[in-house]
Amino acid sequence: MNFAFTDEQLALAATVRDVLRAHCPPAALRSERRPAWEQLAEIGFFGLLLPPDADGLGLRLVDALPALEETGRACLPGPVVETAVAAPYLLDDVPKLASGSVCVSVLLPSQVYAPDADLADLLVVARADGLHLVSKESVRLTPRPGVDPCRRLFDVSFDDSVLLDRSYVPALRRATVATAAQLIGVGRQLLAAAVAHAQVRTQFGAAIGSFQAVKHQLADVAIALDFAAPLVHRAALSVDEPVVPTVDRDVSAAKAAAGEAAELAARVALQVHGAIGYTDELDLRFWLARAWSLSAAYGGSAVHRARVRDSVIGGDLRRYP
Amino acid sequence: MNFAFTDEQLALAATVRDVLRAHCPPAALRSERRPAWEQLAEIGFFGLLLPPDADGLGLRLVDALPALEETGRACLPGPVVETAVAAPYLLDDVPKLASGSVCVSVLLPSQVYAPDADLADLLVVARADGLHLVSKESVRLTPRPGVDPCRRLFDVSFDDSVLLDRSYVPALRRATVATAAQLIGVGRQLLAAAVAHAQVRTQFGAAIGSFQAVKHQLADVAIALDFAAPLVHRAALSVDEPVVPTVDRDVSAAKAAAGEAAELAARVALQVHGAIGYTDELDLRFWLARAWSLSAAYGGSAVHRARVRDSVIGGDLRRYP
Amino acid sequence: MDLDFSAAEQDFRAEVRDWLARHVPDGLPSMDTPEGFEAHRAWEALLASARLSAVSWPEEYGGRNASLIEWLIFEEEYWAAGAPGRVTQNGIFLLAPTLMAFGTEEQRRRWLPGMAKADEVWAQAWSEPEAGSDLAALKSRATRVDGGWRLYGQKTWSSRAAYASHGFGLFRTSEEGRHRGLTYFMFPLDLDEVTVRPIAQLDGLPGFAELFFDGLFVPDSMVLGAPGEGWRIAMATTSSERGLALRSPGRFLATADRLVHLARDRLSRDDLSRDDVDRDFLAGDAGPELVDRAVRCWTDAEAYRLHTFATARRLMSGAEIGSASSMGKVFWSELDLRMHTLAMELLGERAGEAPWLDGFLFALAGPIYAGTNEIQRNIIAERVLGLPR
Amino acid sequence: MDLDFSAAEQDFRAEVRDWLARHVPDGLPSMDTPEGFEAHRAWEALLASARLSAVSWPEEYGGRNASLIEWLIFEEEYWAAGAPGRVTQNGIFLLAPTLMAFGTEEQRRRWLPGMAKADEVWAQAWSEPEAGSDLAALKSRATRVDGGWRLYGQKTWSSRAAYASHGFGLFRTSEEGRHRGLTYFMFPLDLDEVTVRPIAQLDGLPGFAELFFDGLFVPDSMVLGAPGEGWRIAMATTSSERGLALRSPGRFLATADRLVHLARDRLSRDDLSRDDVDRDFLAGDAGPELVDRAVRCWTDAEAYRLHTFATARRLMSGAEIGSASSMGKVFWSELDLRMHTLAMELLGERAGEAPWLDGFLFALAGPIYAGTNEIQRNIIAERVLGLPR
Repeated sequence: MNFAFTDEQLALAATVRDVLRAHCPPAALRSERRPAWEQLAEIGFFGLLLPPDADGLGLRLVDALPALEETGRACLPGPVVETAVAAPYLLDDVPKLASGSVCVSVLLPSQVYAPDADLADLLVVARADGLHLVSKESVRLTPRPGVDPCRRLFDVSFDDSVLLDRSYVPALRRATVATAAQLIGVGRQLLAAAVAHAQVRTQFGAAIGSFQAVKHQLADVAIALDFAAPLVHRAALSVDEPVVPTVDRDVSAAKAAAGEAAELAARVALQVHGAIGYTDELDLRFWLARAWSLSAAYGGSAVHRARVRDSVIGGDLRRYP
Repeated sequence: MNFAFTDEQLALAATVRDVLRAHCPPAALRSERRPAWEQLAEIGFFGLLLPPDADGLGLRLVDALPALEETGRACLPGPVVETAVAAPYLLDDVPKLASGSVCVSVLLPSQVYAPDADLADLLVVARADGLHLVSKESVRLTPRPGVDPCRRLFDVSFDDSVLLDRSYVPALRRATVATAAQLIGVGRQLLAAAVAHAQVRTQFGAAIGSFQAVKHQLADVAIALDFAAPLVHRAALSVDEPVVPTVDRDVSAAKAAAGEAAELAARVALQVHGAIGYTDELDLRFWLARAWSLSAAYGGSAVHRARVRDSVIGGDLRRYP
Repeated sequence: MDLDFSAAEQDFRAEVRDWLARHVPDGLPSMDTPEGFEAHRAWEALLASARLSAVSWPEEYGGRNASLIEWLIFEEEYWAAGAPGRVTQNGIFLLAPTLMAFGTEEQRRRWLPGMAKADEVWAQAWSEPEAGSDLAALKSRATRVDGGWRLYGQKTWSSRAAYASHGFGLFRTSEEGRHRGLTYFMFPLDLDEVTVRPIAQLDGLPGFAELFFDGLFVPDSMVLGAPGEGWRIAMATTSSERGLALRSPGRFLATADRLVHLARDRLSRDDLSRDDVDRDFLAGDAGPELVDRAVRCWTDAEAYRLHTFATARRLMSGAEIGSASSMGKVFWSELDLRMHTLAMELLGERAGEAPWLDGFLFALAGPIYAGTNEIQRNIIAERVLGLPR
Repeated sequence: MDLDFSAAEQDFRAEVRDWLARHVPDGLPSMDTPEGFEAHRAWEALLASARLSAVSWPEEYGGRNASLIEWLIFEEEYWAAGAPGRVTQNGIFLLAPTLMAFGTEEQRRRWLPGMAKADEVWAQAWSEPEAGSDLAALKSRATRVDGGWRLYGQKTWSSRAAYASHGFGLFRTSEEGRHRGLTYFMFPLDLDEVTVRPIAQLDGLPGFAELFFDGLFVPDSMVLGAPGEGWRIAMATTSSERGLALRSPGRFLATADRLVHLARDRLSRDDLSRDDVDRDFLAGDAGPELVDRAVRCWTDAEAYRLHTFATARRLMSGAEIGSASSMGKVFWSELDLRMHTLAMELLGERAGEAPWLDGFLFALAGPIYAGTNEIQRNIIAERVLGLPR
């Protein structure tokens, strides 16, 4: 029983954090669609979950979790989860996948639109008749209005496609947990930004961070994030195991808790910043938008809460392990 | 449009408040089962809603609402709502009813037990085959554990009874609204007690009422009570009208909001008092218990919320007027 | 106590409902775009032509002497009809009450009719970079010159200022005392000595602007009240901003109705989803929890409406709302945020569509502006409940 | 990172589960009644005979050197089995860790075995009438006499004191400094110089007592740590009170499971009600909202369990929890209150029918004792997040 990340897992996250600090600064969010993409590819990020025979590192999702949290903390744009986490469980023999030179978007059950589909070389789309692999050339995309300028949404239609003879479930579970991990990272950055602002911004002659009401709101954010994170870690362990009967319940509990914690962080960060938190001039807005967009991605909190409810009320009170 | 109590309605409440101040002091809650009962009878309290030909004043429920709130504020024990509000719509030709010399308890749908049934001369019990009028002599009572020492609960069984050929609905609606009014009174007294304590109790060298966290909790109680009360007033107007299509929705909205506001007041009052709020030595416990017992009486908040939900989602978005 | 509208009030409601049914335009472009701003001005002019843009004003200024109750009826009908947001809001709901209470007859004649017709659109200019909720910390100043004053300094979060013709706010005219040195000015925005710098919002549109004053001349005729009285006057305005004036229930009632419809659609969508590929994933029907929350909001909106009827009655009988208006501010701003947050949840990835996103961004500001809810709760605790400062 | 119990840990769980299945008594009377107190002591003695009363202690004191993880396993099994509340809690979970850290070998030998067997039951005596969460404001004092000290003053909210044989708490031994003048004493409760006045609770039973000291003699051998060190030592104890030691997840996991079963019963009761006189009244099925809240609590209990596994790991690798334990305190105390409040709602007028009511009253105290949650949130904001005092 060691429910804590290993040095290796934390070292991977540190490497990713360094790359993102250098190549995905807030300024990049205004100018680039896929900042730091090549640099992440260089450190093997897109091959983390791929098997060695596909030039990957064959890691488990849990090994990549702290690194994925860092991509949320940095508000990294682009179809990162789709390419690095979902694609490995949807596509075989796409040699360039590990190298990051193939960009993938997906439209699976629980999604309404395909994120960043305009950047994708390949799309995997679930239809009633199965999973369709669609190439950039044969897809028609219709942009849809979204809340997140760095995570654009598209309606997808196509004529030519290749039917994939496999289930979307393993990929969807992992993409959902990876998104939950990103939400924790987004929330932690929102909390850090709110704390930093509260330390310097003064009102009525005192730092607003010295007001008890502000302190308690920020403390509640810290608590929500601190108790959502273990559910995300547990869900990753559940999907990594060959058979865990509670896996879907664990995945949904993680996504719901992470989404709600990140949304709370967004609301409080706005409260603490006041009107300025609103403006285009502050970078805060990118993290706010990401908290909202990822909270809705791969099923919103209410849908996942409901799945947990049905499972628990259905009588499944088993706890893993 | 005058959605405010008239001078007459407020004067009646003031009279009742004076009676209760004099004859239902907190000490009486420890020693008597029905303090102030005769004095309330003397001012005609038990005849307020009875028609003149039954020696009553023939008032509407809304006229008595501020007075009923006072009975909650004073934590008045005894089957007050049952005798003064429900009985007039269940019993005919009970001459002594207006004089308060007949004490009534009821067991209607949404109730689980009959309150203060051991004090009752007459009981009205709803069964699948109709409404039964049961006399003190022919009833068998089994005490059930409750949360409120001043509102004892009983299981009721009987062999002899008289079937009443009428509906329990008019009485139940009024008893529910009257209980909601009492809950507002209980909540206001809990708030007043918490504020008084927060003004004098010091910690870390300052009155705890000067701490923002305490201020904001008490402000939230004030807000909850202030916005629950109009729903109770509206519900009274709805039951007083011959036909208001939204009457059941209005009654449920009032009971749910009043119960939740009073429970919030109880929780915060306990928080503010700290461990001492807990003790038998402080009178606070009587109001805490009353908030809990009345919140559960005549249907808890969840049941009433659900009734509102079904009505609104059923498509009834009408607002009265 | 009753909830019965008089025959006159019912007739008024019928007239308003009928007129709106015939004139309300389909969705105008955002008032924070140049074309949207003009479209909203045109709408206000049409509204004014029916003397419906400021019903509570005296007739000589373009109103109908409507009672508070009639005004509440108008608001219910206006928002229920899905009519556009009020580009004249700062003027009609913030400046006008101040002009009525503290202005001269000349000032009222000069400014109110144009305000009602949206010939002149007003921006509020309360905040400064170093003074958020803390008005008394204002630094911009006005210096006496022949026949008037010259304004210097910076204002921020000035709503509507990107396109408005005029603005109003406080400037320091003497250094004696944080409060006593402030004076209430109205001023033009189209002269060279004031620079308007729009501030883009989350939606990229300039809902606010910064104002830079470099000696803007303001004649004495545009000073509201006596010099040094600005603080007292502004407090009256902001309390009306926090209280009844700015936030009639009508808007929340309409939002609550739309929210309930949205929740019902969502329920049916979940039913549909059972028959397609989503089946096993969406087996969890998100309906009940969201529907419960939607109905709770609907009931809270009703509570706010009833509470406002009671407050209106108190005001009509000459009482003051005072600090109690802080309770309303906290209640409506958090209700509005809950409603729009729930709408975002119900829409999920469709949240970018529909009017809900703009409303959500607007609602997020609710707990912040007109005095943050933290400050409102302090006011309630100290002035209503009597807790120590 | 993993969640895999070792073979040894799984064997330990199996042994504990099996033993409890064979020995857990049916509902004992409340430990706040004389007969209930004795019954709980007898149960603790039986538990100790299987060396299960303090599994994490060294063997020579009656424990099994269990690891933190094994202790968490024990707690899960103990509460899942519906075993009685721990009358030894103050001693085993508050005093014992302090004896281990700051006591002498003689003191540990003298007091720990009797504590494990409940031969001696300990009351905590932290609070005084004028010092609630503010330990440093303590006024009771101890004066030096030959071979020991004499205690004077008053303590309150002393849990278990009504029937306990011993107590522990802080007394002022010098006036230098609010903190530096305090000394940590253990003392008997059965001598004439200390008067125990039980305090009846909402349920009428004396869960607490006031203690009046009138020169009670305490030998040097019952001073814990050096005179003047009491504050530092107590801080260590109270942090363990707030932290892992007092609030293992086991109890909340068991409560959450019971709550889910209660919610399911309620659902079925609503179904039943459709067929009797309640039909039209109860047409509104209260199920969904309450069930959603029950499941949310269940998931939160799971989160607390997982969070604790992570914390245990940190502690086992030599780290300190420190202020982070305040997050746990706020989370578990508010979860416990939410669970019991919901249970009260589900039971409605049946709420008086235990065991939920006792649990509710106990849960209501959660946010208050061991440092109110307001204070905990200050600690989190200042020491974890680094906000200004």
